[in-house]
Formats: sequence, structure tokens, C-alpha cells
Amino acid sequence: MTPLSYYLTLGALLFGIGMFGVLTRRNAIAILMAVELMLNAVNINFIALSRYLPNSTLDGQVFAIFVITVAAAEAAVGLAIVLGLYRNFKTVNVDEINLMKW
Amino acid sequence: MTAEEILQQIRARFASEVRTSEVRRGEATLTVKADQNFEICRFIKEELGFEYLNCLSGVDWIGENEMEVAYAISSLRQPGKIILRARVPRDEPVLRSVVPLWGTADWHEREAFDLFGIRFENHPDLRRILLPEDWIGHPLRKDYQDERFVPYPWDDRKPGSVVRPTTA
Amino acid sequence: MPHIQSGDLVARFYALFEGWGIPWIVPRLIVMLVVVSIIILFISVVAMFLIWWERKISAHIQARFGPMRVGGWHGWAQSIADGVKLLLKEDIIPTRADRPVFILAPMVVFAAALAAYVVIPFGPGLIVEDLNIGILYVIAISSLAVVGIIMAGWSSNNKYAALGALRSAAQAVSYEVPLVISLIGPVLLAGSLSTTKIVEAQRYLWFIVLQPLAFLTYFTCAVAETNRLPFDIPEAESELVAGFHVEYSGMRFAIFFLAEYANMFTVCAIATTVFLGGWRGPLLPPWLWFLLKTFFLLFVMMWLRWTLARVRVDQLMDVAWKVLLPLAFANLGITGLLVWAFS
Amino acid sequence: MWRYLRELWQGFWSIILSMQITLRYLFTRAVTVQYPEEKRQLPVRALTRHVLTVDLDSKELKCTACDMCARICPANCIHLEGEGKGKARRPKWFVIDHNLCMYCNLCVEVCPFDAISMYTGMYELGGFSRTNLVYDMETMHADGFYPTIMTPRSPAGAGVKAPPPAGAGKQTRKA
Amino acid sequence: MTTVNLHLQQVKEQTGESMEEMWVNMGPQHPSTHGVLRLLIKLDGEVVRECIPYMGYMHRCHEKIGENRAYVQIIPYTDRLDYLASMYNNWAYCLACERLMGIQIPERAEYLRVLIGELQRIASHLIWLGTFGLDLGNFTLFMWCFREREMVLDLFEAVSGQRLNYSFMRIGGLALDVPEGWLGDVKAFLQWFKPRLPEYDRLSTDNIIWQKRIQGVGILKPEDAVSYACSGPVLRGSGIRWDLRKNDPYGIYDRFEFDIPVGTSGDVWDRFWVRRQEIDQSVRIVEQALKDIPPGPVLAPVAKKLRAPVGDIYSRVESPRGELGDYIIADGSEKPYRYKVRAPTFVNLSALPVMLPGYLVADAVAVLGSVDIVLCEVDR
Amino acid sequence: MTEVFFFALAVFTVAAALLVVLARNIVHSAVALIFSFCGVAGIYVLLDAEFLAAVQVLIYVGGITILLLFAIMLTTRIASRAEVFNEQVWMSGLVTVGITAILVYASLAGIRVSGEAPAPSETTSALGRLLLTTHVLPFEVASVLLLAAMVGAIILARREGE
Repeated sequence: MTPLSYYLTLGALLFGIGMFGVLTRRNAIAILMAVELMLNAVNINFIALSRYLPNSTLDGQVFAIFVITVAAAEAAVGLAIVLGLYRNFKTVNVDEINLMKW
Repeated sequence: MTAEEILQQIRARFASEVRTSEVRRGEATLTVKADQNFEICRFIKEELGFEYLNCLSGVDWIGENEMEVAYAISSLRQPGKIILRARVPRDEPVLRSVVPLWGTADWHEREAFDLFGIRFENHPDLRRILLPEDWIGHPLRKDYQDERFVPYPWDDRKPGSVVRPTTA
Repeated sequence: MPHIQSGDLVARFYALFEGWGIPWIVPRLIVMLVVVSIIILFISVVAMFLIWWERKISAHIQARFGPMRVGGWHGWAQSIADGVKLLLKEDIIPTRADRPVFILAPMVVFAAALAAYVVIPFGPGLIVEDLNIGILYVIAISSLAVVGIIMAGWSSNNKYAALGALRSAAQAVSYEVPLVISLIGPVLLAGSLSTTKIVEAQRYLWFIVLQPLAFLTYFTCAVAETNRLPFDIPEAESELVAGFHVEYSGMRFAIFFLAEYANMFTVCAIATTVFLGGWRGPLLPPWLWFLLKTFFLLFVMMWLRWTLARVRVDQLMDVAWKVLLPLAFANLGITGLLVWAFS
Repeated sequence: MWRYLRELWQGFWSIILSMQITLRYLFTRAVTVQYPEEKRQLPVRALTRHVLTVDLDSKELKCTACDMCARICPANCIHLEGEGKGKARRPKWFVIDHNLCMYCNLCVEVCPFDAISMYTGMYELGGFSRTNLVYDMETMHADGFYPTIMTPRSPAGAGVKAPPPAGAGKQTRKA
Repeated sequence: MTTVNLHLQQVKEQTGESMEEMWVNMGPQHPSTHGVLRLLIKLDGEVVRECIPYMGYMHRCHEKIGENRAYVQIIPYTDRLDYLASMYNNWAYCLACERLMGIQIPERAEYLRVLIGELQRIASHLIWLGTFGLDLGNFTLFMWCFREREMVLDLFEAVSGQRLNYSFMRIGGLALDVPEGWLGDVKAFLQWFKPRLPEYDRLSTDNIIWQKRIQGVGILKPEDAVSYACSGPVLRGSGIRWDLRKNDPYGIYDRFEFDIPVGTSGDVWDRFWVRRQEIDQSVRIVEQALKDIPPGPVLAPVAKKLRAPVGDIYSRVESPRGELGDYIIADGSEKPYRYKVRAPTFVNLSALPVMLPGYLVADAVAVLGSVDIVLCEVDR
Repeated sequence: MTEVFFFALAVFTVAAALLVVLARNIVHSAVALIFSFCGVAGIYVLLDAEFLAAVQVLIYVGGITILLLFAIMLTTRIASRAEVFNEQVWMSGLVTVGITAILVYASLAGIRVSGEAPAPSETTSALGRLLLTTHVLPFEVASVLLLAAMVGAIILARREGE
């Protein structure tokens, strides 16, 4: 049986990669993708802990479902915002979108 | 309105413009000078009520050194047809466009421009329609010459011309 | 981890290798390879037959013959000849295409088509892997195919292909919803997501009798998911020429073609499993019953295709959200109430 | 709500009706003619390849090289040169370029001696080169082709019974 | 090549382009442009915002050819204009010449012309119905329509020897009389054909998808239709009762009893419905013509070398696609001085940029199909 | 032998995730994201969470990435050669590496779990029961959230005047 720490490490790596993407990418959609990666990393941790912790129920998986729900909502709203931005600014580059009002 | 009445009204209004006019096969045909063509057309459309432009075609009268634009105008509400011919000098074939009156004149005038080189002032988008953009010359002019243009040989049949080389 | 449950044979095969002291992974890989080859072979044969069959059906509906030359009797070898021709054709990748994605796209589509076959119960025990989330698995996998289509459409660097991909994306996202909801009704009745358990639950009565609305909804969605007329707008030839695969030729085109027919078979097999009692039937062997029912549904799909005109994009969305979804929800509500009332 | 359901039902029913008729067609006979094996019977008037007709008694070409056909041809595809004078005038050479032919039948109509005919039934004219479609005098009266003067332009196609068109023959077929 | 695309470049520069708003070339090689027509379409997502048609890919300078041929020699070339209704093109041209030269054609020829012309209208509308079905994605209807059209072609082949480019009419009548028994074949064909029409309706008119696809799209307002001088079913679809067979009768059309189907709103459905009804009306006319066709000659005695008196004429007929006009200027020689064809689809097509904007790409295909273009006639 | 599968999947997932972040072409990023999600689904299977694995594929691959690709297609040209990273790339990298190192150290050293829990047998029904009993309130809240998100997305994406 694989040790729990392996899964947690994988989660940490994914989280780090996602964070790097959020911090560095210019494209708003790429940032959204990186956020999805981070959420996935969290989910791995939830599920791994739910599987490995003694006297665990399936609570971790339930939480993962909620995370997925939130991720879906985030993607929908985020992409709608990106499209709106694109329509107004003709770009999805977040560095150029720095006006509060158009 | 009979063809005679139509001609009378036009002549009464544009006396100086009308060169010739006659009634043929129940149709009013008249030749006018080109500089008032738009006004005459507007008169025909709006006051005589001929709202349907059947056809607009260019003619090259090379013998008289003139170009002609022939409008075939009729109506969906009344019988009677008008053939209006506007003559312009061949060296400077410029007319007012009638696109503001009839939408259909758009393409017809482009065609006349394309094939005859008659230019229409105030046309919204006067460019070639049937021929490629880079075509040189106006093929329906009677003096059009092109190396791709093989005139119909009525008499010069020679044995050597039986199998033509097909040029790409 | 995945493991094969198909009887003693596999277990003995594993034991044999263990006896020889060969690492455990080798026999498993061999088994996987064999299973995958069998599935690919099956898909190819079925798809080729379906292509020929569709051409024949369409031809006869249209008062003509269809393929008549290759192979003698009614051109039975036409599909094989076409396949060979496509294999031998030059593989063209447009210069300005996104090369890696362009190459990857047909593979993704085919992999999705292939993976769905894992949970199709051809007969009692005739199943690659009886997952306890079988139906959900199929739905999840079938959504992968759309990704492949979008990749193909995007990477071709062609406006028609991109439009086709856009349409395909919109279509897939919309039709997934009523598809899933229409399948929940039978799943409620069976009390399981596993395909074999669903078939077993139809011992006395096929679910199509109990769930006619769900069947109609599912079948309509299935036609849409497989991009077939009247819902073939991603590849509508009169508007988008061929949609997402307009730039594909030769082998890659053949893969798309094959995957389309493999997907048709999958959705019809799922419909058979869930609504038509799967392999159950008198006299004939179970696998034959299963194939007969599936092919009947396939025939209905072809029949529809050669009867109807194509719907428009906005109408497609309307049908999904304003017709199928309410119907599926109504069915789900009624089923839930009834199940609650009778238990 | 009621309207929605009714429209739903009507749509469903119209699709069922359409499917019913396609199903009926699935079991009808096809109308295709499998060309190289079966051949459609051409009507008498089918315009096909030119031939120069031969007088049955003298076994000579009827053509007198009067140049009428060459002059009427709109596509300018007939070329010939005659030799001899008066009644003895015959074509020296006679070439028809079928690449250009428009099958308008004007040459046949204009010929005063019925010397050229297009009612030959020879329609498989394919060739690998454009020159294959240029027919000279030998080709055009070869193969022992002696068409009768059944040219349907004699009044009302007298004496010639045209076979029914291929489509008309199938009218008894049940749909 | 570079210069040819100059206009496209200008258009793109003026408007800019992104994926949301892009210019799409529909054609010249596209399955639903019915030939080599190129439509430059500005798409906003799926919605058509603007449409610029380019044509001329089939330009053969028909009019220049006409100026270099004798009057009788032009007939085979008119076949090549609207190759789906060649008989009607023949008729239009011959009628123009007859009017110009003052030739009276025999009674039987008049009847046969009407008979053949209406059969041609049936064939032409059938091909239109079939390809329109193809545009909407219904392949089966296409095949069925072609089957019946082939039967009409068989009839024409028995008459003229050709299946597509008949060149059957002559100035002064017809080239030949119809063969014996041919009128019976026409009757038999009508007997076979009439029960087929409800079958087409099952697939098209009555089918919900078909209805929903074409109702309310591609609306052409009556004033636009008149301004763009649309004719034929396009004009009638917009609700204007105008049919040259009734309003400006030529031949012997005033002897026949038939209705002019008219649409109401000018959408694709109306144009479809008008054409569909016209098939019925053509069947009616053919039946009437069959009933009282007189015996007699079919070709008026005309000179071998035809010369037209000096003058000009604009003569028009109602071809299956609309008003087909011939403008001929004669200078007294055996060739026309100027010969211009007013092609109905050329004019109808010019209204396309008015009909398209605001509808979807799929509708663009339907609208284009409903105009019923023949590119050879557009380009001439 | 699960280790083998684990390492294979982990390497696959991390590599795909790196590609997501580093790829110059945004479409390549999205495609890599799909593979990364599939890898994570495989990890879920290893953790005996088959239901979640299927949901992961269904929602992430079938829903979210398709939406992403949709948005990408609407906003990007295929051959866009824009600068990918912003100017804070080195600093961010440093911070990321630091945080990741801390997290990895914590994962490897921090949590000690003795023994292992038995594999749950039928997770789907158990999950459903949990969702509708213990966690029914968050479940309802999540559905309200989804509804709100849907409405919001529609309003945001709608153009003025339509």
C-alpha cells in the first residue's frame, strides 16, 4: 500500500505548480486553469486523507464533491467574466486590464 | 398610361434632354442626353410610377463614337414599358448612378462598368463583378483585343487549324 | 487498481507466470493487450459493417442500390476497400496547423470510443470489467470524445473546423445534462450503476415499459452525442463542409470515421442494456440477443438520419434545454415518487 | 403548457409520419441502372456521335462537301475540304472535333442530303487524350454503319415508333 | 492572385477580425453554394452580419459570343445559361427573335412550347426542391426528386435527343415534332408523378424540423423585392402577385387556367411554398395543354439566313427562376449588334446581401437555397 | 504494486500540470490540463474513490475544460505569439518553490498515520447517504451556489441589447 505521504506530496507539488501559474501567467484563461490545478491538488489531499485516516468516514470525498461544485461554478463565472473583458478590452491579458472602469 | 402619354410627359418635362423618342410595339422608347439621366429616371420612377427596373445594359456604338446605357423600365402595377437610352461620349463614359432609385441597378451598373468601362458616379461600390479584379480592358467593347480572344473564323479555315493546341 | 474479473482463465494465466518467477506486471500487460486488441478488432469489424449497412439502408430508402461492386454480393467488401484506400492515402497535415494537437486529436477520440466498451455487458459474464459505477463511467468517457473533436477543430487552423468545434462544444455541454438525468430513472429502479446489475434488474420487465419517456430522451440525446442527423451540426456538410474533420485525410480521417461508428454502437448498446433488457431474450443465445437489440437501435438511428432534415444551432439548444431537460426531469420526478411510494 | 405539449406531440407525430414513408421506400425496388452491365435503351433521337451516312446502293458517302454544316456549326468544330465538281463533288477530308461539339444538331438539320447524322447511338466516346475525340472521315463512316433515313425530322416522325422513355416504362411499379 | 484578393484585404482592414467576429469565405468550393459562388460572410459567432457575393468564376462572355454568331447559332449557347431550364432559355431567346423579326409561329408549336416549358418548370423546381433538401440536410428528398426529374429528362431526350442542353426550339417554332406516342408518355408520367408529391410533402412540408428550419428566416420585404427587381418565386414569396404568364402573357398562356401562388411574409418558407405550389400549377397547365393540342406543323416557314430588321427589343418570359429577359439590338445583319441576357438569378442574387444579415450560418445556406441560383446564368 | 501505478500516474500528472503552466500556446495548456485531470482521476481510482474519479472526468474533462476551450477559441488566435509570463516570474518562482518545499516537507514528515483503514466497499450509495443526511445543508448551499453561478454567468456573458 502506498504511504499517505506520497499522495500528500503529489498534492503539494500540484498546488505549487498551480500557484506558480496563477502568479506568473498573463492570460486570464491560463490563470483560471492554474486555479483548477490548485483545486485538484486540494481534492487529492481530501480524498487521500479520507482514505487513510483511521475511523474515517467518506467525509473527505463529500468535501471533494463540494470543491468540484465550487470549481464548476468558478469556471462558469470566471469564463463569463473573461468573455466580458475580452469584449470590452479586446484582450484577455490581465496585465493590460488595469482600469477599474471602462 | 399609354406609351404616347408617357413620352409626352417626359418630353414636356425634359424637352431639351430628349434626343429621339418613338413608340414601338407599344413600348415607349427614347434616347436622352446623359447629363440628366438620373433626374429622368427619378421622374419615371416617382412621378410616372414605373418602379421596376427590369434591365440595364451598356451598348458600345463604336461607329458613332458613343456609349449607351439602356434602361428597361416597367411597373408591377400598370402595363407599359419604357426603354430609356442615355448616350455618353465614348472617350469619357461617365453617368450618374441610379442605385438610389433601384437597388437592382447596383449589380447591373457594376456589370456595365466591368464589361464596357462605363463609370457610374455615386455608385456605392463600383468594382468589377464578373471578371477578375486584375483584368485589363472591357471585353464587350467592340474594339476589345486580347490574345485569349479567338474571333469566330468565318472564312479562314485551314487544314492546320483542325486540332488546336489546348493552351493552359 | 484495475483488474480483470473474467473467470478462472485469467487467474490461472497469472498463476502460471508467478510460478515462473516473472514480474507480476508482465502477465497483466499481456492480458490488457489481448483485451484491447479484441476490442479494437470488434470495433473495426462492427464499424465496417455499420458503414456498409448504412450505405445500403440509405441507398434503398432513396430508391437506389448503394455499393454493388466490391466483393461480389451487394458490395459487402466496400468498407474494407475503403479502409485500405484510406490507409494507403497520403497523410496530410496542413502547414499552419497546430501539429501535436492535430495528431493527438484522433487518438483522443478513438481512445474515448475504445474505453467505453469496457463496461458493455454482451452477455452474462461477457464483460471486460463490471465496474460498480458502470453507467457513470460510460458517460464520463463519452465526454472525452468531445475534447478530441474540439482539439481537431481548433488545431486544423481552419475557420470551418473551428466553427464545428465551437458548435460541438456547445452541443456536448448541453446534451450531457438531459442524457445523465434521463439515465437516473432506470438507475433508481435498478438501484445500481453497474451495467450487469441493471440488466439483472430487468428480469421480469424491460425498463422501456416503465420508462418510455426516459428512453426517448436518452435516445434523442444519444443521437445528438454521436453527431448524427438531425443533430449533426458540428459537421453539417451543407454549412460547415465537414466541420471539425475538414482538414483530416487518410488514416486520421479513417480513425474519426471509425470512432463515430464505434460511438454509435456504444450508445445503442447502453440503451439496450438500460432499457431493452440487455442480453435477455428467449431461445437465442444471450450475446445474439444483445447484438440484435443493439443493431435494431442502430437501424433506427440510420433510419432517422435518412429521413430528417438538420436542425439549426439555436433549435438544437432549444431542444436540449426546453424539451429534453424538462422531460427528463419530469421522468425523474415521477420515477422517484413511484419508487418512494412502492418501497 | 397545453400548447407546449401539443406542439411536442405534433412534432413527434410528424417525424413518425416521415419515418413511415421512408420505411416504405426501404422495401421498394431501386431505379438505378447499373451502367456497364445494364445499358439504358436510348431513344431514337438521342444525339450521339456524328457519322457520315453512306448511300446504300452506291456505298459512297452522301456528302457533297457543300460546307453548310461547317458554316452553321456554332462551335466551329466541323472542318472539311471538297474536291471534284458538281455531282461528283466529295469531301477530300472531313474532320469533326468532338471536344467542341455542343450536340445542337444544327449541322444535321441544315444538311440538304442527310449526309451527316447524329442519331447513331454511339455514346461511349471516352478517350485518354483530346485527340481521341477528333474524328476524321474514316472514323465517321467506318464500322459498316449505314443509318437509314429515319431521321425524325420527316413529318411527325412518320413511320418511326419511338420507344417509350426509360422513366415512362417504370410507371407500373408500385411505390 | 494578389490583386484579386485586394478587395478582401480592404474589407478586412476596415472591419478588423477576431474569432468572435470573423470573415468566412463560403465558396467558391462549398457544397451549398450551388456552383462556384463565393460568399464572403462576416460572422459574429454564428450570426451573419454582412455578406458580399463574388461571382464570375463561370463567366464565359456569353454576350460577346452572341455578338459573333448568327441568330440561329446562339440557340445552343442559351442552353448553357440556366442549364436546369434549358428549354425555357431557348424559348425566351426564340421569342425575342420572333418578336424582333415579326414571325408568327404555328399553333401546335405554341402548345408544344407551353407543354415542354411547363415540364421544364416541373423538372427545374424538382431539382431545386432536392437541392434545397440537401441544404437543409435531407439527402433522401434529393434522391427522390432526382428520380422524377430523370423521368422528365427521359421525355425531353425522346423529343430532342439531349438530356440537359436541348437546343430544341428554333426561331419560328420547334426543331422537330414530338415523336409518336410521346404525349401518352407525358400523361403516364403525370399519373406517376402526382402521387409522388404528397410523399415529398411528408418529408418536407409536413415535417416539423423542416418547418422550423425555414419559417421566419431570410425575410425579404416586398419593397426590397421590388427595388432589387426580384422576380419569379422570390418576388411572389414576398407577397406580390406578379407572374408574367398572367400579367404579360406571351405565347398562348392566356388560354390556360392556373393560379399564381403567393406568399405572405417573404421568408424562406414562403419561397419554398410558392415553388412547391407552382409544381402543382404546372401539372395543371400540362394537363390542359395535353387536352387540346392541335395537329399541324411545328415550324413556321423562315428564311435559312435570318436577318432582323434594325431595332431593339427587350423581351421577357417567366422562367422557373423568374423574369428571363433578352435585350437584343439588331443592326440589320445576320448577327445581333448587342445581345444582353437579363438573368433572373443574377438579379435575385443581388438581393441576397439584404436577406442574410441577422440570421445564422445555417440560415444563410437555406436562404441561398431558397433564391434558387444557377451560377452559369449569374455569370453568363 | 500500487506504487508502480502511483508513480506512473503521479509523474504523468505532474508533467502535464507543468505543461499547463509553462506551455506557450494556451491551447496546449488546455490539452495538458485535460491529461492532468485524467491523471488525477487515476489517482482517485487508486484511492478507491471510483465514483469521484468518474465525476472528475465527467465534470472537469467533460465540462470545465470544454468551457475553457470554448473561451479560448473565442478569445485567441491560433498563432498568437504574445508574451506568456509577466515580469514577476522569477520572484514568483522563488516563492512557489519555497512554499512547495515547506508543503512537501510537511507532507513527508508532518503527518503520521499508523496502519491503514480498510477499503470501503460501495462508495456511491454511502456518499449519497452522507450528502443527504450529515451534509445536507452544505449540499443545498452548493446547489444554490450553482444556480447563482449559472444565472451570473448568463448575465455576464450576455451582450447588451440582446
